[in-house]
Amino acid sequence: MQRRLSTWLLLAPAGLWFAVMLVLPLCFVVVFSFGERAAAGGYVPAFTLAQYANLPARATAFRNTLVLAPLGTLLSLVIAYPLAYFLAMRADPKWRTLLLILVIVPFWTSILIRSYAWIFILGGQGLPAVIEWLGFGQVRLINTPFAVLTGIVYGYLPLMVLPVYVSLERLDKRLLEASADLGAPPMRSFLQVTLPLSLPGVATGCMLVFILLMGEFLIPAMLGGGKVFFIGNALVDLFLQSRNWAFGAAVAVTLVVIMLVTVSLYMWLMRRMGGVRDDVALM
Amino acid sequence: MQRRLSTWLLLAPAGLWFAVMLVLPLCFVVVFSFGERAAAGGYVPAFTLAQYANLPARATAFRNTLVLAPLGTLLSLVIAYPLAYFLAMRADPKWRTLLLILVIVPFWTSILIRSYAWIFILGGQGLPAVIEWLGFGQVRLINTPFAVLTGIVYGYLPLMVLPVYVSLERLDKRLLEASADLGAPPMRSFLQVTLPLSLPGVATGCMLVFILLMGEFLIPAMLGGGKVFFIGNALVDLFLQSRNWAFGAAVAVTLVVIMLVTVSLYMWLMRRMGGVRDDVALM
Amino acid sequence: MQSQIDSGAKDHTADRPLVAEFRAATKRYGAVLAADALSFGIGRGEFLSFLGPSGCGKTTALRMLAGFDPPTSGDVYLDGERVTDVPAYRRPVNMVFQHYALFPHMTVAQNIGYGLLQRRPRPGRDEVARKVDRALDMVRLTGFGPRRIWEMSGGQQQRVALARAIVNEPKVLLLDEPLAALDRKLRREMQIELQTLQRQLGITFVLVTHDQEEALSMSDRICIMRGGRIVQSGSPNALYDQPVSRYVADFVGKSNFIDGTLTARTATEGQIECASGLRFAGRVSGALAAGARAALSIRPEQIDLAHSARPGAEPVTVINRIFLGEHTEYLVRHASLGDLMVLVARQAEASAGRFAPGDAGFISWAPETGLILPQD
Amino acid sequence: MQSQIDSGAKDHTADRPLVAEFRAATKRYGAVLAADALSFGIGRGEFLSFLGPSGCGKTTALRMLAGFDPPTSGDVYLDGERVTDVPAYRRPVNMVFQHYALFPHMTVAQNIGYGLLQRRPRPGRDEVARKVDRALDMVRLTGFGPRRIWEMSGGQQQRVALARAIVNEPKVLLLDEPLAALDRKLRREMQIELQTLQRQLGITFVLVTHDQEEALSMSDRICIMRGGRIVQSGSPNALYDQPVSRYVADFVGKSNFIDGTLTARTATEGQIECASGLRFAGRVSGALAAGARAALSIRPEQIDLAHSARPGAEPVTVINRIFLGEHTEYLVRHASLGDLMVLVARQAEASAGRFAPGDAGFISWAPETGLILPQD
Repeated sequence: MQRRLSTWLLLAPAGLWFAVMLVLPLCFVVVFSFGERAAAGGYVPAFTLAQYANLPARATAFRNTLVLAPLGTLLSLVIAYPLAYFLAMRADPKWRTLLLILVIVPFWTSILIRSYAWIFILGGQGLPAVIEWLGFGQVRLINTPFAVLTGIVYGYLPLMVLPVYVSLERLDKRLLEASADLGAPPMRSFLQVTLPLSLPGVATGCMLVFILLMGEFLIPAMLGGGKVFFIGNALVDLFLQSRNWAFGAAVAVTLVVIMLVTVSLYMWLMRRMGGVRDDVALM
Repeated sequence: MQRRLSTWLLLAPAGLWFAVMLVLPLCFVVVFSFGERAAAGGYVPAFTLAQYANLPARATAFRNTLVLAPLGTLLSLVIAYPLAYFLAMRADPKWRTLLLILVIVPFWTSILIRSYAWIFILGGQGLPAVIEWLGFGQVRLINTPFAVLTGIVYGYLPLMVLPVYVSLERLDKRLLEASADLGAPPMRSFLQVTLPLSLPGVATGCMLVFILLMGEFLIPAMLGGGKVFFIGNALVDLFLQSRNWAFGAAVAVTLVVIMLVTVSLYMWLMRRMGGVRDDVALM
Repeated sequence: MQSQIDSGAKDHTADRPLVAEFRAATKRYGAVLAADALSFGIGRGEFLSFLGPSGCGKTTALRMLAGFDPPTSGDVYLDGERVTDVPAYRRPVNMVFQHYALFPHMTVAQNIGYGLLQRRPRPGRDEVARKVDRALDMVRLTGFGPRRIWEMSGGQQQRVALARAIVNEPKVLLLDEPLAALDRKLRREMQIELQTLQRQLGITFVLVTHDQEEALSMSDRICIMRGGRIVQSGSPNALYDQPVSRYVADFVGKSNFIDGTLTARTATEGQIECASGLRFAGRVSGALAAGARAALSIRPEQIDLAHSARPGAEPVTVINRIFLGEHTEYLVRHASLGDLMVLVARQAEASAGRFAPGDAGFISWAPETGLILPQD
Repeated sequence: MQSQIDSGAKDHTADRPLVAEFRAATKRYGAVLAADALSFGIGRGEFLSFLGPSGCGKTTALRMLAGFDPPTSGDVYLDGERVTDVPAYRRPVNMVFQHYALFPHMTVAQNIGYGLLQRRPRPGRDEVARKVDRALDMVRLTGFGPRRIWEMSGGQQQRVALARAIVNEPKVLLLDEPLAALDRKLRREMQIELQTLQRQLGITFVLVTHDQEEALSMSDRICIMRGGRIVQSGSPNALYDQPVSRYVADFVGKSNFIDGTLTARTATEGQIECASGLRFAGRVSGALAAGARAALSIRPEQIDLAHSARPGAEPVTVINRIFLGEHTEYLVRHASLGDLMVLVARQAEASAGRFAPGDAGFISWAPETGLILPQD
């Protein structure tokens, strides 16, 4: 009896949480997406697919997001992998913790502060001024996709380094000895053993960065000016400024669907790679 | 020789990254914080402590942050622990993965979309209308600390659930059998075994949520209206709107110092609890 | 199948008052029958072992006794009282877990004192400290109280787990493969320590193991289990000398088996005929009828390996020789009987000369050392 | 200390051409001297074991041979060639790692074929497949090629690791505690398999282990190590019968030791006097001088335990009895000699009658079975 009661007491907040936190907001958004915009902004109940039909109006935001998010993820990976490799395999264990803290701490300070430094560096008086002074002519960096990519890589690198580091650090070092023992020189050992065994970490890192990038709006707003819009910026605009809730909801639903498809694909991939538990893969 | 070269090739990006990503921006901010505001906004080089002396001008933002961030962390923990406990100890393993996905997926959708639902729920036509209709008089929920706390708990709960879940899931279930075998009823087993052994997860979750809350600005902006300001909002204002870079930098430096102290305290605590490796504790 | 062949007065359960009893205790996990109507008693002060391969139900029996898994049907009695529905934390038994299950966030002394502090009324600090110290002395860990668990070696952790259980003076001490995680040398030492401790304390010990040497070396009585039932129970000597079936003979000690058909039998003797036509005499007991499929069991140390032929000896080729110090183990191959294991004592090998792989030899054994058993 | 007592023509390294050689190979890790000027050769086709406790330098020796850790000074030769600075991936030796170190992202066949595919020019697909299949046959895993590593049991993984090494036909096969992770029964089976395989392939096997039974049962020659040096090397029989020191006698087989002073000696015999004044005769060899501290070593199976006194027998009390099937192990206590272990064969116990803990008895042994050894 006592056992039953405590189970229910435990179940209650869990069930409530699931209902309030997940199902309710999603239902709201889905319902809204079939409605119409009120004349003064806001929402008027309706059942129309007009908002979805109107999606092409934000094609630029979708295109920017779907191009720059994967590209940013890839760039982060290319820079993060050697760093994680160095930390996990080459760095003196005495210094490893300190170096790891140095990688992570910036991630813990406001993205705002960090992005702002880049506005200055990439702005007219920063890097472009140096380039012009060196005689390479005039370039514009701020408010370009390049600036947004720089901000993205800078902001999300720690999120990529960590899972890759963990997968490399967990790699059984005797496998590399076994590979050498069987005749493989260091480079081939890396390609045949280290790299494939770090793929789960690579996948997790890419997933994490990609998912968060899909919802990003701060970096495009700060470093892209009005020129490089993401879906996140479209949502800010639609919900907060133009107050076209119904259209905003349609955009949001589309974004959620894209993400769910990506997550499913990732889960399926991790499962195929085998041996990785779902809850670990998710983190 | 070959080995040396590859080590250097690996070191180079790591070193560069540390310099560009961490040291440089921090230097910028520290230098700026000793400068002065240009008449038209921006920054004029100087060496003055005036900006730091001016900090009390933003006392409200500091006070709000330093009260609501710990409170929000605590509330998240209180709600997250039973949920994590249920998932790790009571949920059918068949459903566990699905439930875990349900906890995490909302975290992956834009915080904007999710917060917006709360503006509607807590706004005049939402919950307060229901309360009034029920005859409990008029209440205002939106633009209050309560609304901000609600948004915080809602947004950060998954981050709290995961580390607590992991620590509970890793707990050796035979320890509970041993405790029962030695005469402890379930409640005492929980207090004497489960709870102390899940503390590392609790500490990690609290740390994670607290650190991110310290830099939060979106939730206060959306659910607190102009009434409940965080340090993050002060930074947005100082850098983007009033363009008082020097004062903004001073506020940022103060924030970073507060965070570093908290992180150090946490690392020291984890080390004392013993057996937890630094890199794990950091994540 | 459930039969009891006991030898020696000390081994009889009937002599002791019962401290625990199973009455038709059955446990099902879904479709799996883990314990099949177990009915037997455990005598006070006895050292009893459940021996069998994994999945034979030995751990289920232990867990029903501890109170972790209530039986699906049937009852469990402790000290004459029905405890079938009494939860684990109210039973006066304690367990030494397979991987010790020590609390990692407590010191050695806190681990050992844990059980005492669960009692109501709560005993005084001094009393707990005194009892903990005495338990530490008993397992030869005097002064280790303030240590952390992870500072202790495997063998020391084992003894902490033991102390944590005995400090509560349980009616029955349950041991779930307590030595499995120790290496060979430590295991042997702990076997002696456990046996000595049991004699000192007079507590009933119930051991679960899949390691026959462990069961043979420590127990007063062994229950051989299979498929949730007790196949045979008795003293180590009795099981070794008079197994009731091929299964038991295979599990208790090493044995060679020659399969065939029982062609003739008297009350105590019989003859087995192999597929190849070879016939061997041996002792036979129980209900095995002439014409039944049977197996002749011969222990490796009963076989004599000689360089020259003798009447009744069979020719073999030596396949492998393993020097083990006090004796040498030979693997020999017979044309129709297959591979057989022969154990030659050091003195015997010294006088008869050794064999190398590939050598020819002749094996023989005294007919009364062969045992004809039912196939099962 | 470095001495070689060999017996039996097969055991002499001098008979075989050397396949590997250490010349004053020294390895330091910081302040730790892991290998102290090791100089010895390994004969082609030999089964050699390094035996010793952890930290004795046995693994260091193996790793210097494999090429993972170059010696700090001195040289390593393989097949007459100096390989001191040759990296592991260019040495014609292969290793079976302690926990197998199989590649988890590859199938069994891919694991086994890994070494073949590293060769330049790269061998053809068919050739690799054929060799992999042959290796699988050899370790009795025919048809297991497409399986994933985690689908294999511990014993099967052990055999995959073995196949992955032997498929490359190494000059020397190195085995680093290859059986440590297996349970007792599997370990015994694999010992026989390894021995048989080594005879079939004719490859030199070098085994590192801390388990004396493993070393005794498989090796042609054993090197007992201590503190980075080889204390004694020889055949299992030689080490068991003629240990050069108490350390070796204690490590190879079980033994009882009686400490005392050598009071008198001839070329082969001597007498030891204990602190209590008791005197015992025994064999003595080597440079031990009269007056030196020494220990008399008597193997447990050499001691006779009787119910009644005989001339020269010492009175003891039985402390513990462990029935082990083919023999029984008694722990007996002597007033001044302390605890001694006595191994009684089954037949002997059956005729002389058994002892229970607490019984009085008398122990004696033939003087020529006692061995007087240097204390060290």
